[in-house]
Amino acid sequence: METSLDPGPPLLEVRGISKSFGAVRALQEVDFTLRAGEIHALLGENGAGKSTLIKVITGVFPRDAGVIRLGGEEVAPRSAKAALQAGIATVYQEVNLLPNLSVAQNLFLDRQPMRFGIVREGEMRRRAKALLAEFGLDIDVAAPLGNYSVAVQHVTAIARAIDLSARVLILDEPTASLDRHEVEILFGIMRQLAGRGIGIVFVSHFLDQVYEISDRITVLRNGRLVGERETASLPRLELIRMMLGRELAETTSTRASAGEHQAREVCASFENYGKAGYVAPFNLELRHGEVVGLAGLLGSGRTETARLVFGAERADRGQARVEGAPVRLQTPRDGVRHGFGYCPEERKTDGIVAELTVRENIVLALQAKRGLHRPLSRREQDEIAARYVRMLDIRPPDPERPVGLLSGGNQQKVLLARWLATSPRLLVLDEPTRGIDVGAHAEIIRLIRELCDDGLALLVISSELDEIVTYSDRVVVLRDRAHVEELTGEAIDVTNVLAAIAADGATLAHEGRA
Amino acid sequence: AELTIGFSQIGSESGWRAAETSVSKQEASKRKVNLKIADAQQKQENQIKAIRSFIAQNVDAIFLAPVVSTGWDSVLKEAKEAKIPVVLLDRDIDPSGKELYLTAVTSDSVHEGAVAGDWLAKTVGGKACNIVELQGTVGASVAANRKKGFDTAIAKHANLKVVRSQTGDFTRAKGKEVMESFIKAEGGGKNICAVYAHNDDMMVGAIQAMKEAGLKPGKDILTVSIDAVPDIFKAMIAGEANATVELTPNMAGPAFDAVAAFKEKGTVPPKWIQTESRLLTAADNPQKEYDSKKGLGY
Amino acid sequence: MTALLPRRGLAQIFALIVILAIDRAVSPQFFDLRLQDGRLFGSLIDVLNRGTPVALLSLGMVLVIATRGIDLSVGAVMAICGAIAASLADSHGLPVVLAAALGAGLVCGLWNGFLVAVLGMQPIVATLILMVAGRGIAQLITEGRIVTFSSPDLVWLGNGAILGLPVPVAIALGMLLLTGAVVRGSALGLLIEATGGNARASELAGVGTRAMILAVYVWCGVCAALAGVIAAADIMGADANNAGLWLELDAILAVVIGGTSLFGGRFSLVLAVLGALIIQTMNTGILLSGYPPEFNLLVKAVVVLAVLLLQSPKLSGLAGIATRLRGTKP
Amino acid sequence: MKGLPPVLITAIVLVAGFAACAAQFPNIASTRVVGNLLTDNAFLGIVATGMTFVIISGGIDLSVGSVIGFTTVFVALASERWGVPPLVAFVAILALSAAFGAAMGAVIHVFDLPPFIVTLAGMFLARGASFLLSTESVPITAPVYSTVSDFALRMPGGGRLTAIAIIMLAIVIGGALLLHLTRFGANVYALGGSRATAGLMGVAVGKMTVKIYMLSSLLAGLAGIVFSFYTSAGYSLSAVGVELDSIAAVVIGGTLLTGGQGSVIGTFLGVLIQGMIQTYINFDGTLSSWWTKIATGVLLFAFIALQQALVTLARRPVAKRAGAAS
Ligand SMILES: Nc1ncnc2c1ncn2[C@@H]1O[C@H](COP(=O)(O)OP(=O)(O)OP(=O)(O)O)[C@@H](O)[C@H]1O
Ligand SMILES: Nc1ncnc2c1ncn2[C@@H]1O[C@H](COP(=O)(O)OP(=O)(O)OP(=O)(O)O)[C@@H](O)[C@H]1O
Ligand SMILES: [Mg+2]
Ligand SMILES: [Mg+2]
Repeated sequence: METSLDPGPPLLEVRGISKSFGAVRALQEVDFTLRAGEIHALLGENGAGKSTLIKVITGVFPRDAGVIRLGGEEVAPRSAKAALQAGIATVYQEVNLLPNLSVAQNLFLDRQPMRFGIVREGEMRRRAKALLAEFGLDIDVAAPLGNYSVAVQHVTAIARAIDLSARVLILDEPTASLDRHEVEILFGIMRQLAGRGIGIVFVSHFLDQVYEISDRITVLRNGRLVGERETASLPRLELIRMMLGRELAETTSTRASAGEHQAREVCASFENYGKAGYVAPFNLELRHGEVVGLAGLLGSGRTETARLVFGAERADRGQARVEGAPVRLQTPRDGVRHGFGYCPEERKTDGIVAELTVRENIVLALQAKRGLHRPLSRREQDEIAARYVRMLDIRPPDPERPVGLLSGGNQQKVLLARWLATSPRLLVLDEPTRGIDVGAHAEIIRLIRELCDDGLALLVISSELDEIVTYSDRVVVLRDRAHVEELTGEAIDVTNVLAAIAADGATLAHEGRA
Repeated sequence: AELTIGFSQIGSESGWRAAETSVSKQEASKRKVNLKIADAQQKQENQIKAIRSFIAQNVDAIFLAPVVSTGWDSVLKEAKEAKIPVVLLDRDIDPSGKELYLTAVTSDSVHEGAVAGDWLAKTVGGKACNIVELQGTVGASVAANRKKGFDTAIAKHANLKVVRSQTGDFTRAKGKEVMESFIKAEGGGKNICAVYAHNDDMMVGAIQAMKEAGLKPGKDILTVSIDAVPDIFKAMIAGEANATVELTPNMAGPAFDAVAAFKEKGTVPPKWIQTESRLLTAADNPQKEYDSKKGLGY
Repeated sequence: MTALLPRRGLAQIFALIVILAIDRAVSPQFFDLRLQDGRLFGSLIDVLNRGTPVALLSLGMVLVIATRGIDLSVGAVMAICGAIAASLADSHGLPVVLAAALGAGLVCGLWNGFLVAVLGMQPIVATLILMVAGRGIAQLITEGRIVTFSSPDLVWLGNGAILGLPVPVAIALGMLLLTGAVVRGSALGLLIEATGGNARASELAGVGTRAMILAVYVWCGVCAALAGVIAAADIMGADANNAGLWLELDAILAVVIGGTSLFGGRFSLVLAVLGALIIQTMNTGILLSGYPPEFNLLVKAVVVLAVLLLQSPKLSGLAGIATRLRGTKP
Repeated sequence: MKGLPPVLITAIVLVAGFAACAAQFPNIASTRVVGNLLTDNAFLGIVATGMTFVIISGGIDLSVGSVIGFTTVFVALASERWGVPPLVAFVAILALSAAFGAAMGAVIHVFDLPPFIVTLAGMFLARGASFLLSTESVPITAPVYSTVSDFALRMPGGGRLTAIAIIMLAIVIGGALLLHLTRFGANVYALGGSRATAGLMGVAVGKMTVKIYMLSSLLAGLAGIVFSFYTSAGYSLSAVGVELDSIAAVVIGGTLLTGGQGSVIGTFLGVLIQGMIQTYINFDGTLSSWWTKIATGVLLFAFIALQQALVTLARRPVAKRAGAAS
């Protein structure tokens, strides 16, 4: 991508920023420059300090050292409100909106259209609708935000920030829970804003997206600046080396052939399983040593399928079997007892217990499975925690750190560790690689393969079709809360999956199967 | 005709109060009065609500045991407008409301304190005496009055001095706890010559505290308290308590009679029907007193 | 042993020492101890002895609060169980009396737990119901009277001594050790903290969160029952009107002073009991000081605020000292 | 978020309860009883309105009962002993209580302390301060008082809509408007959703916290003035335990104690439900002290359980349609 040669004064200039949390030095003398009208990717491994840098810039965290200049003038925002007033709008990494407020209120909180000191509700809703329409979202903006999926919440957060951005827009992993279509829309809007001279900071672990949208790239590693490059002149492998500080081992797809997977033993099966108003009844067989991918658009019923399979939601029809024997899956406890594990997609609310340590989070499911009277001794806990911290490269490698203080990607790894520690027979992963850096991403995919080789059955949901296609032995495609298509063996590739997702009339016949 | 009378009772914060309620019921059934009791759980606002609902039900008379002396004017005016006579039981209200009620059947709590003080002065004679006082609930008018009466009575005697005074909230447990610390603070109890408690319950607790500290209540330390509940007579029998001032739980009896006379013959009773504040000591046959009070619901 | 006595106890211990020093200043004989009828006698012993009911309550309360709950009914449960114990004391042996009283506490706890865990009511209203009705039940048992008893066994529970220590203190100590052993010796502690920290996530991890919630309310009920029996034994009578009145607030205060968040999660039994002792040290100090009782509440308010400010993470000076101390530890 | 369905349910429960009571005691179905209900609960309605704001914002205020007590004593002493005209005393006490609330809010925010405990200390402080002022109850004789307490709009059927009842209704309506129609109100909900998130979204969390507790204390002060009209007296022990009554009213009214949801109208209905339970017990009049308490508890349970059941029923089909994560 060609950028203007005119240097101009930088829009946002950050010099020598340092920030420590107790003994953890999250940022050390980091410089960062954002020009007007550019889209600037901020990259790095999980825990590199990206989110921290953003929060320092917007005044959420006080900085230990360094200066921030906006349009050449030194600024020192001391709260998110001050940053907003200075013209910096931000979407933070975790969806940071209020589920109890209506969508419209979320979009216009603290800046509602007013008349005589009274909020003009109708006007606000109209504007909210218009704002969301730009993202192709047509929802009831008077309903509480919490009624909607993470994706909708994320889009709302982005829409709010975009509407607010006066000079600088910062997006911390905005695309993690969006599908292709929505990403396209977002990119369109970002380009439009950049065209108007707004500087955009974009954090993502999807390198394809980085190359598609960004003009320049700044890379952080372990809280230090590694370098700043023009995107166009930075080869992908070079970028990965900058981020990881080493070469990335290639992952190879070792998909089983169609014949092979028939031969494997069935680990769990679901016949005519479903719940009215939730997911249409489906048939699903999960075999030892096999990865089944669930593909579909947002809201197509993938999470719902996962929750039914695990027992987080009670089915009202059908029969579940484990190793051939009929079982009842009514609560998560039942699932855990039968050797199932489930990494939910909403890490913050359904996954981690923020206040507890990494160690405690890792042993939680194992302990729940063993029961009260068989506590894991402290030594056993330490061993388990140490093993997984090493295996999954959780950073910082301190098992006694409250998990809420870890970076998003590392929290995801802790969740994975929690279930691996229970030595499950079936693991259900809902968006396991969301927010995970390239290095760890490769690690997790490798891990998934290894687990399968050890006989584990896996049910994986991912919005990354490339990813699903890489590791799945079978792919089940969902649409409108029904299982509509199953692809196996050689039939699995991105084109076929996309076709199955998109096909409307063509595959309707399959629905009769469900 | 059978009378229906609404009684706004304070609550059941003490044994004495429970006895008053049960004696009122007994007296009512003796006279075939239909007595409606509303328990206010110690809250004035509940008493006002109760009176209002009695008015709404058009009862023949209202008995009120006011939790506090002020704040009754407007609700009693409503009762007056509705031509329902009101009788105060056990406690008086602020003088400004004199014309709003028919009569008040109460003891004089300042007088009670004075009776206790006079007894102590007489018993101690001329020797110096350090007194510790267990007050009732802070802010309660009875507590203030019993303190006032006692203080006035002993003020005449230079040898009597209240050295410590704390609230025991009218309860046994607090009475015991406070007495414990009084004993510690006054040289293991050696410097204390008498205890005055605003009610018997606190005194029963204090007696326990003295015994646990190795003191002999009633001998090493004199006791005087108010109410005359059965348990204080038990202590007197055991020689552990010296004196109490009686507050009769039968306030309703005279009140019923006054209302009946007023309703039937139009006799207007005196504004104040004062109950007797008898002093009872070990010399007054505590066993007999105990037996007569045992069944009254204390 | 960080599980039982976490590093964060410094502020509480400091507060206790300061208040003890103030007590010594207002009452010179504060630290005097002597043996009286085989029982230690002195203001310090009073602090322990009088602090026992709140300490027992806070042992149950801290677990409830750790699950993000609250139990307003403990005072009423004390009254119920004290009433039951007192009414049975003269006709039955101590084991029967205790079994009946503790059983009643357990039932009360089950009721609260049922409302919260099964019916999904908000803890504060769920327990408000028993707070209101429970005192009525207690008065129903005693018919509003103070039911006295003379059974020497039960009286011993209130006034006896073990190795010079008042029996109630020994019981509280025993309960602390028992609760500690149960909670930290099994996985209960971890699972309770997980439930309080994030109930949804814990449920999905296979933790029986309902069972946890039920269990803590039951335990809270049992602790309150024991406190009720001791309060009755102390005055040789059950005072249904006043036993445990407003003690729920003291128990909650003790738990919070002990550093447990009202939003659930991490808890500490030892610090909760320490919180109860801090409150009682202050109360005893007030009684010994000889100030008129009108000042009691003001003093209490000031002390509570001071103790809390001491713990506030925002008091950077102190936090700095704490981290430095922590940092020097190996 | 506006919590309309829960409010409707609370209203249904209230009407059903009223009908049941009236069926047993026909006298209850009179404007007189309705008027009494409003008058007797006027101060409670006012504090509960303030409490609603606090609870929706995720906090709690235990000091309100004591602030009422302090206010009555202050007003009584000012007009009777210190010779201050009542209106001046009102202004002074309102300013004082607002400052008191602001101070509590500031402590909560600045030192990051739990509101439960800060306001508990506030409760001790205000009650203790009123003891210092006077432990006796002080009758108020100022002419304003008799004028105000004699004022009433007659309703058909002998009922009286008193001045304090009108003040309460005005506060409830004003509170509802403030909560539902203004930016301040939206921010209150935002704080209850999550303080941290609200902060990230640009809400001035500290200022809001101060303002919310200030509002609550201010209304508690106003409730104290109303209480002093109600009783024409000042007494340091008045309104003990009112904090629990008002919290119960708020919660019965469908507001979540965890914050983020609720409404002032619901609270108002909650106040009436509580008042009705008491009216019923008073009309019955056969209950001893303990049965009164037990009956109050049982009725409280019945109302809450009924409400909970209705809410669950009302939610079910909605949840199915949206497939929302529960
Ligand atoms: N509030 C906090 N307290 C203590 N440590 C923190 C806090 N926030 C972040 N850290 C630490 O700072 C480091 C940088 O975290 P940060 O969230 O900035 O990483 P990141 O680059 O955004 O990672 P990810 O890609 O996983 O989101 C991590 O080691 C993290 O544990
Ligand atoms: N684009 C959208 N527009 C409107 N509503 C949506 C949209 N996407 C999701 N929803 C709502 O969110 C609900 C739940 O979606 P959910 O996240 O559970 O589905 P999913 O198939 O698991 O998708 P994913 O796992 O990709 O998030 C849907 O029922 C729908 O009501
Ligand atoms: Mg991040
Ligand atoms: Mg999903």
